[in-house]
This record gives sequence, structure tokens and C-alpha cells, in this order.
Amino acid sequence: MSRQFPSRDQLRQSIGRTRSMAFPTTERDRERRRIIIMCLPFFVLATFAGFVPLIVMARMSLSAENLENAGWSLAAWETLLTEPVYREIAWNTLWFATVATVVSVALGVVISHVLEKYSLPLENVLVAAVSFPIALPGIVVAFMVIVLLGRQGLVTNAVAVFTGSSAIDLATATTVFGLFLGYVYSLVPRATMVLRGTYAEVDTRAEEAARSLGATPLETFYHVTLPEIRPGIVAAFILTFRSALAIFGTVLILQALAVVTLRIDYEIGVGFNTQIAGAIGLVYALFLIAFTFVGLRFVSKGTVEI
Amino acid sequence: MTEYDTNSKAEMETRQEELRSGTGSKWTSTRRSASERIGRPTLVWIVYLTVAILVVPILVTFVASFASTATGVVPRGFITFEHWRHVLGFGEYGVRSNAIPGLTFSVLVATGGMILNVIIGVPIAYALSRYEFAAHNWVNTLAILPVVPGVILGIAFLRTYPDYRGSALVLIVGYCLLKSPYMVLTVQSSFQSIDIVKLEESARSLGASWPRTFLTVIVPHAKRGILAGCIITWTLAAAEFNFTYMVHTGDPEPFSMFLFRNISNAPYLQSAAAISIYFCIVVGAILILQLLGNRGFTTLNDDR
Amino acid sequence: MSSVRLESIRKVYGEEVAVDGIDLEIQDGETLGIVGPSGCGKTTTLRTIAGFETPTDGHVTFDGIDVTHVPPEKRNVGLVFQSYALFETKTVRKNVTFGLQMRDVPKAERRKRADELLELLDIADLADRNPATLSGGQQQRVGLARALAIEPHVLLLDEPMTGLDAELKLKLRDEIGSLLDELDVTALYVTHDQEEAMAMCDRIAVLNDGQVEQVGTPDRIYRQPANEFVATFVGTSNILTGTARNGRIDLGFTELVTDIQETGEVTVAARPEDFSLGGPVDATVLETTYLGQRMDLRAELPDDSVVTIHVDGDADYRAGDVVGVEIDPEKIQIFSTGTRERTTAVT
Amino acid sequence: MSSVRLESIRKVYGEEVAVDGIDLEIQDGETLGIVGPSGCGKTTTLRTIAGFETPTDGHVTFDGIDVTHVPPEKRNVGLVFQSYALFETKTVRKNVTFGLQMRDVPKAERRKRADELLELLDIADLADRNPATLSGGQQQRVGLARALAIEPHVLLLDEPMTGLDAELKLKLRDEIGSLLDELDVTALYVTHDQEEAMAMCDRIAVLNDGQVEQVGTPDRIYRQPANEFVATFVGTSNILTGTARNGRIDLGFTELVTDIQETGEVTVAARPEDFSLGGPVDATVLETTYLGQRMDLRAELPDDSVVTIHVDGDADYRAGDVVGVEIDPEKIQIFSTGTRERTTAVT
Amino acid sequence: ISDDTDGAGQSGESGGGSGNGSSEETYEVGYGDYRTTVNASAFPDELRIYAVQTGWSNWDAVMENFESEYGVPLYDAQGSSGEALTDARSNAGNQTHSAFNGGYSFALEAMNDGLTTDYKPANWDVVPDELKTDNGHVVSTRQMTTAVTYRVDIYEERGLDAPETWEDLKHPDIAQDLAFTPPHTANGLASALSVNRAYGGSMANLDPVIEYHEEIADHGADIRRNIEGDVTSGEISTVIEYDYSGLNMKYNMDEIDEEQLEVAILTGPSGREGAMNVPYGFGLLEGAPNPEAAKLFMDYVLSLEGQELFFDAFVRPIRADELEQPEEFPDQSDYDAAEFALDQEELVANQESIQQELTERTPLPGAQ
Ligand SMILES: Nc1ncnc2c1ncn2[C@@H]1O[C@H](COP(=O)(O)OP(=O)(O)OP(=O)(O)O)[C@@H](O)[C@H]1O
Ligand SMILES: Nc1ncnc2c1ncn2[C@@H]1O[C@H](COP(=O)(O)OP(=O)(O)OP(=O)(O)O)[C@@H](O)[C@H]1O
Ligand SMILES: [Mg+2]
Ligand SMILES: [Mg+2]
Repeated sequence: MSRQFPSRDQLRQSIGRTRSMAFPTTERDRERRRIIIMCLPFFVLATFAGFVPLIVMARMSLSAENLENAGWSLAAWETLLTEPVYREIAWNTLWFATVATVVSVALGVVISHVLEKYSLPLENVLVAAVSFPIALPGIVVAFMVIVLLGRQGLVTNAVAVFTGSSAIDLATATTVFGLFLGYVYSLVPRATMVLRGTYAEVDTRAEEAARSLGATPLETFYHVTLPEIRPGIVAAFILTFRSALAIFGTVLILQALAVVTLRIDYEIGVGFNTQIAGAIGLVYALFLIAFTFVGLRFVSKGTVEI
Repeated sequence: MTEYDTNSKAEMETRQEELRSGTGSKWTSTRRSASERIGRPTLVWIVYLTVAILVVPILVTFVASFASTATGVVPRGFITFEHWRHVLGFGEYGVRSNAIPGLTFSVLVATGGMILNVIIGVPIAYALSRYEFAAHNWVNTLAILPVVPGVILGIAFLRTYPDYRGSALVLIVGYCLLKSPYMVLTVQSSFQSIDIVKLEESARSLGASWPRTFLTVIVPHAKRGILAGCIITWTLAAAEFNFTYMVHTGDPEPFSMFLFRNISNAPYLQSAAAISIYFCIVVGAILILQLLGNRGFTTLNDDR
Repeated sequence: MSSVRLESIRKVYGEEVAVDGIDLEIQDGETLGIVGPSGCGKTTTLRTIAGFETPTDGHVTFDGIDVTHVPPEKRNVGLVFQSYALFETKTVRKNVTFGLQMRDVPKAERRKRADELLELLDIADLADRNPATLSGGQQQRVGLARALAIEPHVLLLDEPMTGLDAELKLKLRDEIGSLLDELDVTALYVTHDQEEAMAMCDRIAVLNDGQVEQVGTPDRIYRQPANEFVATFVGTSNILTGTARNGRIDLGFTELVTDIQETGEVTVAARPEDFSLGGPVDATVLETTYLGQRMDLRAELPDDSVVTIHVDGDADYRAGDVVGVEIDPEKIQIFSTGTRERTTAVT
Repeated sequence: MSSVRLESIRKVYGEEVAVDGIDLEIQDGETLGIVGPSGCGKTTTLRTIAGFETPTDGHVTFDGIDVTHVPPEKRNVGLVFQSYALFETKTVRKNVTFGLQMRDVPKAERRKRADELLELLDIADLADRNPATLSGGQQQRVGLARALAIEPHVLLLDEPMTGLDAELKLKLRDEIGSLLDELDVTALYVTHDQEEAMAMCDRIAVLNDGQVEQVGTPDRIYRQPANEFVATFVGTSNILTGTARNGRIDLGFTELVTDIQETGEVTVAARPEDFSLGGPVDATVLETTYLGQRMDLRAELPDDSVVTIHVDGDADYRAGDVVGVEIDPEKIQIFSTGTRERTTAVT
Repeated sequence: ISDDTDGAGQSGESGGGSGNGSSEETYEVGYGDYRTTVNASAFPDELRIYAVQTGWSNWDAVMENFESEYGVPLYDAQGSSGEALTDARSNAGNQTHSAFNGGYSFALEAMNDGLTTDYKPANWDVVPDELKTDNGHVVSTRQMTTAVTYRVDIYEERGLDAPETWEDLKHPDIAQDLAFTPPHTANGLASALSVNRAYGGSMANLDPVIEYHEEIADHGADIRRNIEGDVTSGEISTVIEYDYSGLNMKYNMDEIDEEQLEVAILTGPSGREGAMNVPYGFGLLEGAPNPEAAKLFMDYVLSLEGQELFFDAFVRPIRADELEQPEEFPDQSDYDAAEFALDQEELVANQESIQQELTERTPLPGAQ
């Protein structure tokens, strides 16, 4: 009989659990209730502002109409799977974001290392300067790239003066390189923020122990520091890569490479292909979730601490 | 044990000689190791270079906004406030819609997002720092690495809440979700620097109910973190572009759209002035953060 | 003040049994010490009394009233932690008045009471400071004042002096000890330092592996340990083995005349100060440790067992010296080797 | 092993003078202890020898060779920290072989040497564990093995046992002490626990405020402190004041016959064990602290000064008892009240 | 043909000319069957018409005059035609603006999506047939023409002559910092089609423009959005834009002197037309929140007074024939030689595929 119906015990247990949540008697039950109460506001918001829109977006990708969700059609998904241009965009996005992330994280390691280990003059100013671009929206970053690498750009003209070639030939703001600089410009501060947190927790005594045992600074870094900051590097990589994928304003202005965000804008702006935009958005969101959870497996505790 | 002694003493002595010839001979040399001689300056220069790349365009843009002409590499004709007057709404030409209405609107919306962030961010940061529970890692990941970036969120919002497109409410909610990681992280960082369990237990043993403990003991201890989180989420929301661009219908247009129009279609110096308005806001934010113990625009509190 | 009773308390975390059936009573006004090795369940016991852990089994009663399911804020207990846990957003005085404020005591009265306590603890001049600016010892006094302000049924102290340095620890130990006596507070003092427990507590409970090994006055615990664990954990004991018959214990190199009934293998625990010099047993000094007020000798007895012997600091021994020692049969403890429990005397 | 010499070392951080002209020698094979209150410059001195701080003034020499500007990795010193500072990403054995690896010692030999040391330190079975999974005491042994593996010119230990609990501390103190003796390592042992220093070190340097107050054997430091600071910092001293004339010191309630030349106000430092019972001075017991092996009495002398007296653990005193005491004039220390320096004896 | 209906306001019958906000006021609006009376009481506090924005087409003046005449302020609807269309589409069935205004082809797209409704403003009849739809949904109000704007000072520095044909732009010293705008904007599409036409292409054959792009791409030309900033700062010395944009920069911008810029209308190498006229127009939106005020505004824009205002700011109004062209414009002869128009219906039908093809095929960087 217990096969068909939940046994009396089971029932009692589940009723008990609900009741103990509402009228807790043990400290542990009270604690559970608190956890739920404290997480609730966030999840209410995440539901209305995140989960529901994502579901509606999934529905949008299957709509037969582009102006509203009406009817059902797989056309958008078919286009997405068959048109080579989408594969190209996916590829562009991935390789570009990956390279930019690797470079940014590497620079982040160097910056955090120097800030933590060496005492430089005006260190507070340096730290503030490195963090500044976190606040800048992508469009402003694009402008910064033009200031540096445009035809009238500082770097361009400095190089032009030294090499004697024409500034126009040297300008790279709107090329893939310029865009790359834009990505790095946005990402280095983010990577540095994570890594600075990690570096603060590096056991400097262990590093000193290594030095006293005969390791040069480089050997010390390789044998002691690097293994210790490895989880931080992975966390920085995850965060930075996610940011790289989300960059939009910079590409919108510089237009140097067809990446996924730009394509979404294009689908909407030209032809209002909301189904395709929705489909791309869904693939993108799913990829992000999968990437994050796979990435987190490489961080020892399975949680990111930034 | 004794055997070891006799046995190893001799060994030890010989090995000591070996070691000494390896390292000891260099005692008197004041030569610093290669990585010290080359590595350190290289790293320092990489940092300086990176910082220069990050900062120089900002400074140049700011300075240029006071120039009267910029038809060559170097802006000329200092000092004029013409472009600032333009962007602040006293000019006559160009993108004549000035920054003020948009900025006012964005300031209000960002403030709304910030307040909402306090409401959702502080409790979850507390729950995550204070308790261990089954889905802890999962919730933590969700709270500090949200699922959707701005552009996607924008697209999804278009269809989900068509009646509220570009309304302040949608922007507030969107900004709140997009920037909530910064609030959660800064507050968590605050909580981690105090012994939250013991504090709470002290207060409760002294007779404070749990909600009262949270409000009168825990929250004040995280005050700096909450304030820093507010500054950061506010500043970021004040110029959020990706999401805004997707959902705005504007009335007035958010500040970031004003920036966008200035960057995508306005004379160079005017763009510079428009952007510089925002630079001033960020510098202000950094100065306040500094007072709160965060060095720079970051969720890390160095003042632990 | 009240008496606190723990009745067969068990606390299980998942698989881990933290507390395994503890019965204890803290009598009205007494200071009960809990000592035991790390992880033996000291903190868990304390938190159960405070109400932060609900026991898996058993009851906690205050003055006979079952409080097992009463939430902590309703229990009126004072807590003092190793980490102070002061409210750094409030002044010292506000910290002390906090509990009274929660009880809606009028402001003037709160202040008066706080100032009295601060005076008593000799930190009256710090009343308006931020606790973060105080030294460790001062912070701990504030913590104590805060806990005492609510006139708790029981004051719970969890290793309050572990973080402090040796000298300060001695000083505070004396001060807090007298204060607890004076105020007649019912207190539970958790520490892993048995010397501290002996100095401060009226009675001591020795815990091991979630169970109580012995409860008694310091003197009793030190001089009449219930078993070998207590003998070695509290103070230093030299453990020797011998055979008992007719009240005589044959240690191989000497024979002790005692009043035990037992026959068979026994374990003898002798404190370093239970050896007197100038006796018939030849001990070879292996090592001397000069500690100023006394000297510790590590010496080898004729049966090759190594013992620690305390001698005066100005004694002049060196490794290699042979000294004649004697064991005082009145002072030693005897345990059956099988059960490790104390043997019964004839009396 | 080598001898290490510090020659008028000064170290200034900005405004802060951390070390203010220190001259010290650690002789080949000896263990020199450095004790002193918090912030007195102990760690700074040690880091100067290791090469992590370059002194503002002065020189560090190893076996007569100036190493003041040699980087740490070339100095061949062993470091042991309070926080263990083990490489948590490497196994215990890898930790121990690390220094040899940096010296390109062949793998097999590295392993052999590491295993010898682990054996010696009684942690051979932990060789393949991750250090993070070890207890504090075990971690500290690994730290020691790691530092010893390179056969350092000098072994520097910075409060290696501060974090450990009382019992373990005692155990390790004995073990490490014997090991350092046995291996004949030149070692500098920094601690703020003077008992530890006395137990473990051949000589002790007492630091205060960046300066050396006294250097000497434990016995000398304890029994012949150079000044009042040393007398009170190392061990407990009861400070009494009196007037000296013709070698006699008048304490008001009693007179001590000594051999000092001084005339005028003097300070007398008497250890708690320098009082013998059954003397002519009536002391009223204020408080007793039972510590097992001994009992501490706080007693009031006829001039109202309060002193601490050590008596045997099995003595039976209670607060209120009046005991007759006597101060042993042979043992007390006498300082001029003005200079706080030791008075000179006639001899 | 009612020749006297130059300003819709003049037909106000009951309230007299200077009515500011008096609620009983009514106005006669519309053409033919669409003639109707609108009541000022129905006017909103602010009227929203897509892309009626300050800083573009002299809408500033139009807005200002309209408000002072009828007491209805206009919302400053910043944004391009494309953005406006996207917005209107996202708000399908729940419009926030009352009329769509922008590139004619965009307006047609809006019509095809069912976003517009029919209304023929006064003076409907004077607009050429090919620039309005029979069903009364869309009507042109003005047009812009693809032109070349270049930095005279830089050209002189480099010793370059003023360009006359598209061929001239292939000169390496010009092509190296020449910019087009992206093909998915109205302006960028027109530029591409102008070149295409100049070299003998058609809507079905885009090879000529692609070849042209290939030649100049080798020298460094590209596609970019920020034109004003880049021209003034010297990032680019030549830009293919509307005549309006060039003239506007030349005469109205403080950052750069009048003499530093020149605007030219180009033909193909063999004299073929190379300057596409791009009409701009509007249509009333289906479900408009304020149809009355929108109708009044549409009438006003097509009145001579409104049309004149376009001319003032170098936008050629649809009723240019009835007005005098300001002398700042390039010679009328240049226009005559070079201008052409495409069939708008056909263009709209093919627009998306043309834009896509251009985006995908052009070798110029920055096409997306
Ligand atoms: N929240 C918990 N979850 C799981 N196990 C716990 C928890 N708290 C304590 N324990 C376990 O219960 C046992 C007793 O812990 P408790 O903290 O009471 O020891 P303790 O005697 O206070 O030790 P210490 O001297 O180290 O403070 C330990 O084995 C510990 O690992
Ligand atoms: N890096 C530094 N910068 C500035 N001041 C320092 C630094 N290191 C030490 N000091 C100062 O130098 C003095 C001596 O410090 P040191 O660490 O040597 O003391 P210590 O004797 O080891 O103290 P403790 O017992 O607390 O470890 C202190 O006043 C300290 O504040
Ligand atoms: Mg504990
Ligand atoms: Mg130190």
C-alpha cells in the first residue's frame, strides 16, 4: 500500500517540515526560515527581471509573428542553424573574447602582483586609475580607443612621427586591433579587481620562506605564488570572459568585428527579426550558464569569490 | 636515533660544504638575482604602460573639452567653456538636447535601482556570508554572476513588459538586476571582515530578537560596505548603456543615450565635453569610495 | 542567578557526534570550568545552554524550568567570546547598555548600571571610546561588562583569554576570577588551559570525546583524578606500571606501600612534584630545563622509564648527574591497567 | 653552522624607529632567544638577519662575512614562522625538499634527506599529506623540517609556538629544544613568552623599545637581571621599596642585610619563591589560587603592599589566614630607584 | 488645388489667429476626403512625432514655430529613422508617438508592417505622385541628396583638386581617409546606391559599388558612424553624406571654419548620375495617442512656412519649386547633372536584401 500512496510517515514528515518552517521550534528550523526570508527579495526580482523575460524570449524565438508573440514557427532556429553567417559570428565572438580575456587576465596578474608586492609611489592613485574604466560604459571606451588609435590618435601620431609613415595608414581604431584594445581596456580593470582580492590573501610568509630556502623571486612566483592564486585566476577568467561576451557599446561604435551582441542589435535594427534575435539571445544565455558552471568546477570550492 | 646522529653528522658536513660552495661563494657578491634585476623593472613598466593607456585618453578627453578647436592632433585654443555650455544646455548647435534632463532622469532612476539593490542585495549577501545551506554555492553564483547580460536582458524585456518599455520602473528593475553583483560583493566583503556569527549571537543573547539584531547590529557593521555598494551600483547605473539602448523610448532620454548620441554623431570637442561630465561623476564616486576604504572603483575593501 | 542543569544532552551533526550524553549541573553562584582537548564538545555544550544549538536529545533547564526550545534571546544568558565580538558601531557604553535597551530599561537607569559595571571593571574612562580602538585586554573587559549588564541567569565564557599574551592572561585571570567570586555569578568557563580552569573555577568538568570524564573541585581533579585521562590531561603526570598485591605495588626498581585492595597490573601516575630528592632510587638526569622559579629534570629511572621531576630553580643539576629520588606513596594515583579507572582504596 | 653578528643595527620605518642600535652575536651552534614586549623590534631584528629588511644603519655578518646587502635567497637561512607558512599546494615532502630543489640537489638525495628529517621529527607517515590537513603542531614540525633541510647557517624562529595550545606547546618546546641542541644548529628564537625562552635557549637577549636591555644565560637573566625592566619582564617579581644604608635595607616592616654599597632609595625585586614561610613578618592572605603543583598566595604585608608568594600545592591556606614570612636577602635584586639599574655589590 | 492653404493655422475658423491654448479653438486640417476639424481641447501637453528632433533637418525651428503658433510643444524625439522604426515596431498596437517621420523608405516599411494609418494632409496634391502613397499612408516632406563633404584645408595641404566625379575619390590621398556611412542607415544605403548608379549598376546588380569599395578599401577608406566628430577632428578628410549634413557642418558648426569644408555633388566618370535623392516623409500611426495634433503638425510641415524652414537649414523641401533655393547650396546645375531618384516601393521591397548584400560583400571595414 505504501507503494501507491505516500506512507503516513512520509506525509507526517512533509507536513512536519512545512509546519516547522512556519512555527519553528528548533534553532535550526528558525535558521532555515531566515535563510529563505533573506534570499527571497533577490529571487523575486530575479524572477520578474530575469527568469520570466528569458522564458518570454524563448517563446519569442518560436513566434510566427515578429511584432508580437503569436503562432508558432521554427523558422528562426532553422535560419540560425543553417545560415553560415551565424556560425561565423559565434566563432568571432568566442575567439575574440577568449584572446582578450587571456591578455587581460595576464595583465591583471602583473598589475596585482606589482601593486601587492612592490611599493610604488602614489600607489593609491594607481589603484584608482586602474579601476576607473570599470565605471565607463562601452561607448565611452570606444571613444577612448579613438583618442588613442584613431587617425588623429595620440599613439597613432606618436608612432607616425617616429617611423615617418602616415598616421592614416597607422590608425587602427576601427580595426580588429582597435576593438581588441577596447576590450582589453574594459576587461583589465575587472580582472585586476578579482586578482587583487586573491593576492591580498596570498601568504606572504610562505613566499618569504621560499626566498629563504633559496628561491629567486621568479622561482618563488612560479612555485609558491602562482599555485596559490590559481583559483583567483580561474575566477578572474570566468568573470572577464563573461564581461567580454557582453560587450556591446564598444563594438557598436567601432564596428570592427561582427560579434553576437552587435548581431542581435542588427537583427532588431534591420528588419526587426525578433525571432532570430530571441533565438540568438537564448543560445547566448544558455551558453553563459553552461560556461559558468563548467568554469566553476575548476575553482576549488565551486563558488566564485571576487 | 643515536645512529642517525653519528651517521648523518659526517654526511651533513660534506653536504654542507657542497651547499656552501653553491650558495656561500656568492655571499660577498652584492649582485642581485636576474629576476630582481630584470623582472621587477619589466613588471613595473608594464604596469605604468597599462595605466597610461587607461588614463591618458581620459585626461586628454577631459582637457580637450576645454579647447576651442581640434582639427588636428593636438586640440588648440584653450580655455573655452563653449562645449561644456553646449552639453549643459546653453549652446546653440549640435545635439541640442542637453545633458541635464537626461542626467536628472538617470540620476533618479539610478537612485531607484540603488535603493532596490539595498533591499535585495544586503539580505542575500547576509544569508550567503552567515549561513551554510544546501544550495549555497548555487545561490552565490547566481547572485554575483547573473544569468543575463544587458543586451539580452533588453531584448527579453521588450517583449515581456511592452507596456512599460523605457519607463522608469523597467529601467530601475533592469539596472538593479544588472548591477546587483556589485552590491552583493561589496556587502559580502564587509561581512567577511567582521565576525558576523559572534556578533549576532552576542546581540541575541543580550535579548535582541533576530530581526532587531539584523537591523541594529548587523546592518550598521556593514554600513561601509553598503554605502560603497550604493556608490558603485549608482554610478554604473547612471551611465548604463547596453540595456538602456535596447529598451529606452525615452522621455527624457537616459544620460547614456545622450552620451551615445554625442559619441556617435557630434563634433569631437562636444563629445569630449559630454563624456567629461561623466568622468566628473566617476571621480566623485572614487573619492567617496576612498573615504569608505575602497581604493578605487572596486568592491574590495582594503581597509579591513 | 540560577542553577543550570544539562540532562543527558546529545548533539549530533550529521554523522559527527559532538556531545554524547552529558549530565551537568552548574549550581547557583558557582563557576564551573569545562576543560578538554580540542574538539571534545566544549563549545557545543556552551552553545546548547545559550540556545544557539537545539540538542538532538536531552534537556536544558534553568532553575528547573525546561528551556530546551526557548530561543536564545529569551534565555537571559551572558556570552563572552574569545574574539570579543563587540559592536564596533557603538561606543563602549552603548555596548554595555545594549542588553538593557532590549529590555526597555529607562535610559537613565541603563546608563547608571553601565557606569557601575565599567567602574567595577576599571574601564570607566573608556566609556565613550569606540571598542575597536581598545587593546585586547580592555576589549575583553567590555565584553564581560556587556554580558554582566543584563544580570544573566548564567554567564557563559568560551575561552575568553586564549588570544591574549601570557602576561596579560595572568593578570586578567586573577581579576576576572575575583570578579566572578565577588558578584556571585553562575558561570560556565570553557577553556583548554587546565591551569586557567584550576585558578578560576569552583569546580571543573573534564570532557573527552563528547563525554564527561570527571567533575569536581580543582583540588580533587588534580589530586584524585578519576582515570588516567584526567591524570594526564590535568597537570603533568609520570605514568609508571607495576603489579599490585596486598596493597603493595612493585614497580620493579622499588616497592610502594599503599592502601589499595586491587591485585594485578596497575598504572601509577606520579606528579613531577611527588618525587622527593635524597631517596633510595637512582635516577640519571638526562636533561634539565631551567625555568627560573623551578627546574624540570628529565630523569631515567632504573627500569629505563623516563620521568619529569620538578626541583627548585636554584638547584644545580646537569645532564648525567645521578640523583637519589623517592616516590611519595601518599600522593600517587593508581589505576587498573585494564579499565584505566581509579582503583578503590581500602579505607 | 655559522656565527651571526649584528653590529649596531638600526631600522627606521618612516618616523618609527623599530630597532635602535642593536649589537648581538649568535655563536656557532647556540640558540639565542629574543624576548621582549610586543612591538619591541624582535621580528624586525629577525627579518634583518634573513635579509628581508635592509637595516638603515649597521651590518649583519655571517662568519665574519658582511651579508647586509645579500638577498635572502643567497643567505642560506632557515625560517620558521608562527603561521607555519607552508606551501599548501605541495605535499609535506615537497615542502621539505623545496630548498634542496632550489639548490639542484638530485631528486633521490633530496628525498632521502627529507625522509630522514621527517623521521627525526616524527612525522614520517605524513610525508604525502597536504599540509593544510595537518594539526597545528604537525604543521609546525613540517615548517621546522623544511627550514632544517637546507642546513642553514642560522635557523630563525619567530614565535613558532604562539598559536598552539598549552599542552602541545609544552610538548613541542621540549622536543624542539632537544633537537636544536642535538643538531647543533645556530638558532635565533624569537618569543614573547619568557618561560619558553628560558626553557629552550642557551642565552637570552631581552629587548625593549628597539634596544637590548640584557643578554645572558637564562639563569643570569632570571637571577641577576640588569635592571628593573628585566626583573619584572622575565618571571614575576614583587617590587618593594626601601632605604639603603651601610648595606642594610629598611623596608619599613623588616630590615634586610645585604652587601650593597648604595645609600638612599632603592627598589627591591623579590621573586614569589624568594619568600620563605615561618618567618617573622606577618602577611595576611588575601586570596589563594590553586594551580595543582603549587598554590599562589596574594598576601598583604604590614606596610599594606601586596605580594605574590608561591607555596606548595598541597598547602592549605585560605583567604584571611595570617602567615609568617621571611624574605631571603641572598636572592633578592636591588635597583637604585633613580636609574632603575642594578646596584653594585661590594665584592 | 487650394492654393491658399499655406499654413494649416490660417484655416482656423473660430478662434482667430493668435490662439494660444484657448480650448475652444478649432482648426481645419487635411486634404480632400480627409478634411476635418480638430479641436484644441484634444491637444496633448506634448506631441510626439518620431525623429522630429533638435539638431536635424532644422526641426528645431519647425518645432519652435509650431509651438508658438498652436501652443503645442513637441517632444525632442532623438534618434535615426531606423531606431524610430524599431521603436514603433516594438510598440506595435500601443504606440507612444503619434506619427512616424523619417526616411521615406522607412515610412513605407512602417506602412507595410501595418503600423500606419491613412491621412492626407493639406497640400497633399502638390507632392509628386512617386513621393507619396495613393492610400494616404505616407507622404514626403523633404529630400536630401548624396553628396561629398571634404576638408578643403587638408586637400590643399595634400595638393588635391576639388573632386568632381566619383572617380576622383579613388585618388590614394583621398581614399586613405574617406568614409562612408553604414549601409543599414538610410544615408549609407543612398551613398552606396549613388556610387552603384554612377558606375552603371542597378538595384539588382550591386557589383559596381562593391568593386568601387574594393578599390578605395585598399587605400584605407572605411565605414563609420561618427561623421561630424571625425570630420572636425580630421580623422577623415572626406565623407559621403547628405548634402544637408555637409552644409550644416560647413555653416553651422563652431569648431570648424566655413572655408575648411566644401560640399560637392558628384557624377559618375562618364557623366552618369551619382547623387541619389532620398525623400523623407511621414505617416500617421495606427492607434496614435494624439491624432488631432499630429494631423495639425503634418499640415504645418507641408505648408510653405514649414517648407521654408527646411530650406533655411539646407534641406531641400518637397515644395522647393515654389520657393527660392538659398545660395549656400551647391550649384543647381550640379544637382541637375547628378541627381536621380529610385522607385521607392521597389526600393523598400528590396531594401533589406540590398542592405544585407552590401553589408556582407563590402570590403570596407565597419559595415555592421
Ligand atoms: N556546526 C557544526 N557542524 C558539524 N560539526 C560540528 C559543528 N560544530 C562542531 N562540530 C564538531 O563537533 C565536535 C565538537 O566541537 P566543539 O566546537 O564543541 O569542540 P571544542 O571542544 O569547543 O573544541 P575547541 O577546543 O577546538 O574549541 C568537533 O568534532 C566539531 O568538528
Ligand atoms: N613594515 C613596517 N612599517 C612600519 N612600521 C613597522 C613595520 N614593521 C614593523 N614596524 C614597527 O616597528 C616596531 C617593531 O616591530 P616588530 O614587528 O619588530 O615588533 P615585535 O617585537 O616583533 O612585536 P610582536 O611581539 O608584536 O611581534 C613596531 O612599532 C612596529 O609598529
Ligand atoms: Mg571551542
Ligand atoms: Mg613579531
